[in-house]
Amino acid sequence: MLKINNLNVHYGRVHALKDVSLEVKDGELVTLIGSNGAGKSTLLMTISGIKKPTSGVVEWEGIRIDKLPSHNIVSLGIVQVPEGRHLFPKMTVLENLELGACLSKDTGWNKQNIQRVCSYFEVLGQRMNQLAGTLSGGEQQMLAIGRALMANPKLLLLDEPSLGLAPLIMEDMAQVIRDLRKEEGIAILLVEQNAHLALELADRGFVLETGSIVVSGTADKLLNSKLVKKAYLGL
Amino acid sequence: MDWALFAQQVFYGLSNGMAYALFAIGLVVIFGILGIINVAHGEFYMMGAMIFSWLVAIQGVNLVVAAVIALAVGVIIGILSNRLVVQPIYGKPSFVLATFLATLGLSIFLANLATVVWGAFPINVTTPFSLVVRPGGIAIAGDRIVLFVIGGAVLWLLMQWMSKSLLGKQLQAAAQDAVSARLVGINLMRVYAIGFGLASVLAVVSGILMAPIWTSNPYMGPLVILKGFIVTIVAGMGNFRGAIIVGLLLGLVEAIFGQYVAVQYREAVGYGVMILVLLFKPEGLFRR
Amino acid sequence: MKKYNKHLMTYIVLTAIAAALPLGRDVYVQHLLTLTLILAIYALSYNIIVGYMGLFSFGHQAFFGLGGYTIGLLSLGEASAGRSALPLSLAWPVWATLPASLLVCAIAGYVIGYVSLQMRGVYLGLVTLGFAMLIWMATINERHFTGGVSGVRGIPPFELTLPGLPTLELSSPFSFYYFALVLLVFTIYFISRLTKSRFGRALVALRENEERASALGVDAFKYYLMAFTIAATLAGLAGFAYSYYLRYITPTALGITFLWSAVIMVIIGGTGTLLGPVIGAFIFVFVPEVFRIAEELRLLLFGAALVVVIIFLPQGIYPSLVSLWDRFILRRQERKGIEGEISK
Amino acid sequence: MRKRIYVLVAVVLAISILVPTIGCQPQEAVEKGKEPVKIGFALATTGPFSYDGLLEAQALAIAVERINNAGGILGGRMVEGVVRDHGYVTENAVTAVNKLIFDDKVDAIIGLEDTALIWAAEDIMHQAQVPYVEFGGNPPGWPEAADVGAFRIGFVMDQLVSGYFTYWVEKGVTSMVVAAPDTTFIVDSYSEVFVPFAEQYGIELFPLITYPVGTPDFLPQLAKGAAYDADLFLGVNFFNSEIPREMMGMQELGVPLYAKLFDIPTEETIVQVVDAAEGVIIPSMTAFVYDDNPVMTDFREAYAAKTGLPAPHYWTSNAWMAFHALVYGMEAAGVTGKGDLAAIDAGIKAASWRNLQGDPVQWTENGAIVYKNVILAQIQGGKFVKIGTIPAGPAPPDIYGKVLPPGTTDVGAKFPGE
Repeated sequence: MLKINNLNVHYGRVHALKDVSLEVKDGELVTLIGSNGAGKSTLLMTISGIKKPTSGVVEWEGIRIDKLPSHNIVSLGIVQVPEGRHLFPKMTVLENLELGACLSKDTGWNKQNIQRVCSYFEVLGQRMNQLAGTLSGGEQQMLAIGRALMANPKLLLLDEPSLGLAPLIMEDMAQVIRDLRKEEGIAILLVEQNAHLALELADRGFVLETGSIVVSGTADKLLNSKLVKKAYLGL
Repeated sequence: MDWALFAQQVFYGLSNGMAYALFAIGLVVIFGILGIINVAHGEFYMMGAMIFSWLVAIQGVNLVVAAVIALAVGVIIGILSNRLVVQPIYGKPSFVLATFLATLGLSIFLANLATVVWGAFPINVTTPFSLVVRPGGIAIAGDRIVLFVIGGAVLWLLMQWMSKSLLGKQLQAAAQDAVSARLVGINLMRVYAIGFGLASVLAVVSGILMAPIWTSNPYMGPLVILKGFIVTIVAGMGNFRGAIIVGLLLGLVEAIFGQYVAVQYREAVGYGVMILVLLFKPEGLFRR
Repeated sequence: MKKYNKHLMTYIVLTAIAAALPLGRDVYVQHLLTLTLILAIYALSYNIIVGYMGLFSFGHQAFFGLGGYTIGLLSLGEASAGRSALPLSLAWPVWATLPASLLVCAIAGYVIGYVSLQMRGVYLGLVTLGFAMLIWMATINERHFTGGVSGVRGIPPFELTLPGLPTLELSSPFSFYYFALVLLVFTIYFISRLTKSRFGRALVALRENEERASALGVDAFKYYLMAFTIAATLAGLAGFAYSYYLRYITPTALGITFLWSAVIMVIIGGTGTLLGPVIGAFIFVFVPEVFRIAEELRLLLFGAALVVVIIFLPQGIYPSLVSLWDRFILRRQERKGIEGEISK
Repeated sequence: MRKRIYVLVAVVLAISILVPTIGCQPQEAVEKGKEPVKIGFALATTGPFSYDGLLEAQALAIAVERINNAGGILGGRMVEGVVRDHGYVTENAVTAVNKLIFDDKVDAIIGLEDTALIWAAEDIMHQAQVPYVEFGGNPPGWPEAADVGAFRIGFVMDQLVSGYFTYWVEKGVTSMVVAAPDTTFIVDSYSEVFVPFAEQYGIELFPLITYPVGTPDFLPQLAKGAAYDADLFLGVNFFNSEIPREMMGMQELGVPLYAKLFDIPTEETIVQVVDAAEGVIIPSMTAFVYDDNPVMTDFREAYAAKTGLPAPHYWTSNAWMAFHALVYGMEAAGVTGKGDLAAIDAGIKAASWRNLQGDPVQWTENGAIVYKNVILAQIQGGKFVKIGTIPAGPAPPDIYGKVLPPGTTDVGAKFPGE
C-alpha cells in the first residue's frame, strides 16, 4: 500500500532524511524506532504532505502522493496523529472530533463515527462538551487518536502515542492499537521511542538513525538484533 | 453633572465603538488565522464606503443594490489581494514582515487608485434613515441606529457561523493550530482565502454602514486602522467576542475621556490601554 | 589580515564612488542624494532591530523625530527671532546639540525598550507603536513647548566651530551631502564592527534561536535592550542630520509615515544586511521621483512597485542581487571549468 | 565575500548611471527672447489633499492656456506650467521645489498651500532668487517685510477674525465656541488671534479642540462644544473632508447658529448636507466668488467653458488669482523676476491690475495681497445667498510672537455643569 523509495528531505542545509525506503502493507503494523532527532517525525510529516521531499517517491495504492497537498492525502485515507497531540485547545471534544471528519459531508454518518470512537475511548463520551485544552494528557492522546479515526483512515500514522503517559494508560493505549488493527483492519505506522512497546505491537520494524534506515526486519528479528538491544532496549 | 450630555456621550461613544468593533473584527480574523497584520484592511473598508457612496450619491443607485455591488467588489478585492499579494509570499522566511510591507504597498496602491477613479473629494450619502430624534435632549441619529442594528446582526451572525458551521470551525481550527488543521485534512490555502474574503466582506460592511455617518474619501482607511490594531491586541488574538466588547469600550472611553478629562488626549487612552494590557496581560483581556 | 585589507579597500572604493556621485549634478539631484544618505542612516538603525535582532518595532520613528526635535528646540537662538513662535532661545552650538540629541534618544530608547522588550513578535511592534503615538500626540498638543503642528521653524544652519580649525558651515545640499556621507560611513563602520563583535554574535544567536541562546547563558533581555538603545541612538543621529539639513521640523518626523518609510527601506533593501538598507533608502527616495513622469499616479505606481518587489524578492533586493551574482559567477566558473577541460 | 564586493560595485555603478538620468532633460534650442516663461506649480496631486491640488492644477492649466491664446506675456513669450506634487508633506515640498528650480528651471513658483510647506521651502526659493506666490493657509506675519519677491494671495487670519468679531458683536453675540482641529496650525493661531480679539471685544470664548488625529468621528467632541450653549458655534477647519461631517453634526446636535470661518469646497456638498439649516452661515475668504470682479468673472467663464461645471471656489480661485498677479507683475516689471527679485517685487506692486479694477484686494504692510472684505453667505432654500460684506478689521496689537501662558487654552476649563 504505502511505498517509500529513496526519500530525501532537507531543512535548509540540514539533510534530515537520506535515501529512506520502506513499505507498509495492507493491515500491517509497522514501527519506526529511533532516538530523538533521527528524522522519524520528519518522515511522517513528509508522508502527510506537510513537508515536501527534495527527492524520492511516496506511493499510496499505486498513486504518487509526495506532491499532493496534505488535505488530499487525508482524503486518500492516510491520517496522522502528531506528536504532542496538537489538538485544537480552545474547542470542545465534540468539535475536535467533528473537525477530524471535516472532509466528509455526511453528518448522520459522522454521528455513527463518533459513537465508534467513543466505543474505543469511553472517557471522551463523558467529556464531549469540555474544551480540549483542559483534558488530561491521556485523554488528549485519546482525543487525538479519536480525531484521526473520524477521518476513516486506511493507514494511521501514530507519532509517539505513549509520550508522557503513565504506564497504566500506556497499556490501555496499546490495547486500543491492537483493537484497531484487529477489528478495523487499519494499517498503522507507529513511531515510538519506547522500543519495547513498539516491537511488542508491531509485525515489522525499522530503525532510523540520523536520517537513514540502519536496520529493518520483522519485530522478532529486531528484538533480537544487537544494535536494537543495545541502543533502544537498554539491555 | 449634566446627565443628558453624559447620555449623549455614551450614545456617541458606543456607536463609534460599534464601528471600531465592526472594522476590527475583520482584522481579528486575518490576524487570528494567518498571524499577520493586514495594513490594507483600512483600504478594504474605504473601498466599500467609496463604492457604496459613489453609487448612491452620484449614480443614484438604490441603497440595497449599491450595498450588494459594494460587497461583491469587496469580496473580489479581498480574494484577489490574498491570491496575488499574500499567498505568493506565504511560508517564506520573514513572512510576517514581508506581508506587512506587501499589504502596506497594497494600501498605498488602493488609496491612490480610488483617488484616480473617484477623486479625493469626500462623498456624502444620505439615506432614508438620516434623521434625528431628540428624546430628553439627546440627539439620536437614525443612521447610527442602523449601524447598531445591522452591525449587531452581522456580528451575531458571524459569531454563530464561526461557532456552528463546519467552515467556521475550520477557520477557528486553522487559527489555533495550523499544522494539525492540515493533518485533519483542512485545505489551509482555501481557509486563508475564505478568511481573507470574509475579512474584506466585514470591512466593506463597516464601510457601508459608516458612509452615511462619516462621509467617505479615499484616505479614510488609515484613520481607523490604528483603532483596529488596538482592538485586536487588547481583546486578545483571534478573540471575536472580546473584540466586540473592546471595540465598544474603546469608543465609549474615548468619548467620556474627551468630555471630562482632556479632549486633545482622547486618542492617547487607547494606546495607553494597549500598552498596559500588553505588559500585564499579553494574551489579551478576554481569553476564552 | 590580507582579507581585512581587501575588504577595507572595497569600502574605500565605494566611499569614493559615493563621494563622486553629486559632482556635476544639479541641486535637485544633490538634494535627493543627501536625503538618501540621511534616510539610509535611519534605515540602518531600524535594521538593527528588524534585521539583526529579528524583532518588530513599529515605534522607531519616535527616535528619529526626538533627535530632530532636540536639535530644533536647543539650537533656536536670537537669529531665529521672529521666525518662531517658541519662546526658546538657547542657541546651543552643534557640538552641544549633537550629544544632547543622541542622549535624549538613548534614554528614550532605553526606557521604551526596557518596558516593551518583554514582548515578542507583533505584540512588541504594537507596544512600541503605542509609545511612538503617545510621543507624537504630546508633540502636537504641547505646542507651548514643541511648536505644535506647525513645528519648529528657523533652525540655524549647521555650523561647527572647533578651536584651531576654520568654521565648518553647511548650508547647501552639496556640502551637507559630504557631512551626511561621513555620518553614514561612520554608521556602517560602527554597525559592521558591532555585528562582528561578541555582542553582535550573541544577537545573531538570539535571532536564530532565542531559547537555545538563553540556555547557553546569553541574557536575552540585556542584549536586546542594549541593541534597542543603540538603534534608537542611531535613529537620533539620522534625525539630527535631518533637522539640520531641512532646518525645519514638524511632527510628521515622528509620525506614522516615518514608520512606513523605515519599513519600506529596510525590507525592500534586505533585512539583516549592511548595505541593503542603503539601497532601500535610495529606492525609497528615487523611485517616486522617477514616477514623476506621471505626477498624479506616482504613489499608485510606487505602491504597486512595492507589492511586486516583495512578491518576487521577499528577501529584499540586496540579497537577491548577491545570489544573482553568485549564480552568474558560478556559471562563469563552470564554463571556465569546461573550457579548461576541453583545452586539456 | 568577494562576490559581495562585486555586487556592491555593480550596484553603485548602476546608481551612478541612474542618477544622472533623473533630472536630465533635452534642452531645445529656442530663439532668444522667445523661450517660454516657465511657472512651477507646487501642488498636492496625491494624498488626502489632492481634492484641492487637482482642481487647482486644472484651473491653472486653463489660465495658462488662456494667457497663451491671448499671445503670451513679455512680448509674445508663451507661458508653460509645470505641475509638481508635494503631497502635503514637508520634505516632499522641499524636493518638489528643488525639482522645479534646479531641474525644471522655472522662472517662478506658485503653490505650497500650507504653512508648514512654505516654511520648509521658503529659504530654498529665496536663495535661488525665484519669486514665489503662495495662496493657502498663512500664519500671521508671513511673508516678512524682508521677503522680497515672496507674495501671498488670500486672507490674513487676523483681519479675517477681527472683521468677523465686529460683525457678530453687532449682531449681539456675546459668547462663542471656537472649534478647531488639533492637526492644523489654526490651533496655534487660536491663542494668538482669537484670544486677544475676544478680550478686545468682550466676547466670552469657549475654545474646543475637535477633529481627528485619526478619529473617524468627532461628534463626541462637537457634542461637548454644543453643550457650552454659546450664542454662536464657530467652526474653524482646514481639512475639507471633515466639513460635511461637521455640518451634519451641527444639524444633528441642533446648534442654532453655526458659522464657518472659511469657505467650503463646493456649493453642492454643503447644500446637500444642510439643505434646511437656515442658521448656517459661511464666510467666503475667496471673496471674489460672489463679487463682480473681472478676474473672477473670467475664472467662472473660462472654467465653465472648459469643463461645463460651475467654478470651484476655495483655494482654486485663489490659485487663479495668484497666477494672474504673477503674470501681470511680470508684464509690468518687463522681466520674469528670476534672479532679480526686486524687479518682480516692484512689478507686482505696480501692476496695473488691468483686469482688477475695483479689485477687492489690498496690500498689507508685509507685502501680501489680501481681500479687503469677507463675504458672508448663507444657505437659503438650497442655495448660497450673499448676505453681507464684512470689512477687514484692524490687526490686534502684537498678535504674533505673543505666546499666551499655558493654560489659557485649556480645553474644558469653562465647561458648564462641572
